[in-house]
Amino acid sequence: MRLLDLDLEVYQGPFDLLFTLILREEVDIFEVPIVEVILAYVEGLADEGSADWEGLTEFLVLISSLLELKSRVLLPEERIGEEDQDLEMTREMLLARLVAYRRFKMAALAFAEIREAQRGRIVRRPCRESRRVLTAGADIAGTQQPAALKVALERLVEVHRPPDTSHVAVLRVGLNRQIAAIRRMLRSRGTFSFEEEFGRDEPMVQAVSLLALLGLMARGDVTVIQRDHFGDITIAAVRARRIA
Amino acid sequence: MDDRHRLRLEVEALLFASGRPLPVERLAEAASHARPVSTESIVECLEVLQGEFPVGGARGFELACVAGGWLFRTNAVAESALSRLFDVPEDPRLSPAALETLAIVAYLQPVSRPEITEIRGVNSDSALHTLLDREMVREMGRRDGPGAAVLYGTTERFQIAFDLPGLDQLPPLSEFEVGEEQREELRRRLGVMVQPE
Amino acid sequence: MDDRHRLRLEVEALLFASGRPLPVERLAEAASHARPVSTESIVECLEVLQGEFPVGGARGFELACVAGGWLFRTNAVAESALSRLFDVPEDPRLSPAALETLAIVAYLQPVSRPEITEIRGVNSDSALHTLLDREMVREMGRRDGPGAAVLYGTTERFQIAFDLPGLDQLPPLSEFEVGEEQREELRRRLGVMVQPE
Repeated sequence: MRLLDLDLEVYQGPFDLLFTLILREEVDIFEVPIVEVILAYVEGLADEGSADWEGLTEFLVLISSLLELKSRVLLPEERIGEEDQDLEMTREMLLARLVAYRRFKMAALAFAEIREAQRGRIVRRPCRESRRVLTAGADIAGTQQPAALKVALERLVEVHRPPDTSHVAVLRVGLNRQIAAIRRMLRSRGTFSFEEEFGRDEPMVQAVSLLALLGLMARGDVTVIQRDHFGDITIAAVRARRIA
Repeated sequence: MDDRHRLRLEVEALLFASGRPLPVERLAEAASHARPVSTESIVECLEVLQGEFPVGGARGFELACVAGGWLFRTNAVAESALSRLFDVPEDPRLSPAALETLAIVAYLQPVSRPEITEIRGVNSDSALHTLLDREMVREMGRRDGPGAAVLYGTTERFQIAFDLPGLDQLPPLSEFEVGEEQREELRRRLGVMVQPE
Repeated sequence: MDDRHRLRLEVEALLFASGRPLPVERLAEAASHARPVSTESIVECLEVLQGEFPVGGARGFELACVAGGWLFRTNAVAESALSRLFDVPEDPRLSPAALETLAIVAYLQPVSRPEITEIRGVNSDSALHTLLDREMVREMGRRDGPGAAVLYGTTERFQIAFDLPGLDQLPPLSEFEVGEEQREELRRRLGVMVQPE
């Protein structure tokens, strides 16, 4: 796998990054180093210091579509016709989002050009402030609904009642952490079952563990066996590989 | 375009954009972006422009020398048309922001600008400005103590527009009767810091 | 001064003083202080003025049609001189993130914050904040229904800054569409099934 310079600062988001990787760098989806994309993104988030939940959601959607595409290749070949259709859908969805984003990126570049050409043109400020001419008191009598005031204030009271979050547990999970955990287990045991290790964890922990696993597979650090669809996955370290 | 035409163009643009009297030196300084421009050549430009846009002439604006500088201003003849442009008739509608702000002032008065901002969670200066401008809200003095925030309340014009015989006739809020005590409770619920008294 | 000259003078003064694009109807309305002025006679005046101050002409300012109205603005040729007059740049450049967000708002308005995020794949709060701050984008009300997302659209200032006579004059979005060839290439590279091996 060739090393890509993933300076996320340069890109305006995951679609921008992916578009560039695929088209300009001419990388097949198979070669996109997903772990590195995720790590760069997570590091970027850590630098920002605040959680960007909306962006994170979009990023997860993108990464999961990527992973679905990749995993079809990486997991044992037992495909049937129906799955080919799913794959086609995932591919079309990803393509549609890339194309939709790209359109606005190009429009933004055109906007930048127009703006640059307009820079020298100055519109002066108005010569004087506008003056509001009030309507005669008799003409405004009863033009407004008192109930509108009540509704406006009640909405503010509503907004200011903080939601009850006591039932929400704080979940601490990170990609790096799960990668390290998987590596630790492989070092100590050589092989383990996904179900036994992560089966009782929160769904989010399971998801991140799976991301970590797929990332390690993409690197060729682990190998997996899955006997049945949706069945347990057995994970084993690839030993002969670490040459460099 | 030759240099002289270009300089004339620039002086015209500078005078147009500035909106304030520009001394000859300032014009020369700004025009010296490629090579030094003398005040004499600026004066020459101004003379040409003065011939074209003389004070009290036949154009919509005129070049005048005021406060030690040069300035384009509108021709006094156009005053009637201009006052029709700048006198804006009152728009009977209230924006959602203005309505929210007005509701806060109506139910919680006297209330300060920071309190309104705190309750709405966004800066409310422009909404408050509109309401003051439309005489729906007025200043009611200042809170005691350091900082001395201006306090706002509603006007008679507000009561006329909303057809309210008195402030105690505001529609009751579902959970609150709007008495003095409830008003305090409401302020507390809305997150307004209660001032130590 | 005959009526026609006087009208021309007034239109010139109105355009000069306004600082905002004036629609023909607004000009007619302001000029109708003594007797009714038709939009036709305004258009006639504008044509004369346009001949005198054409866009990109030899004068310091030009008459342009933007944001559905008419407006005097400085000639782009005078930029160097103007930037020496104003120490602070009037309009700092917009970041790529802000431009992307602006493009989405311009073409899809009214559009909500989550919709923008969905297209860009990243949170756009800070870009949107910049655009609101610079008055390129404004709130346009809320979507109906639960959640009631705030909707955003572009402003008059946006149209002035981007030299648009109206929103229907935006370059067609189809111009920026990914080409058929690129699309095929993308499809091929996304197509894991066709592994060369």
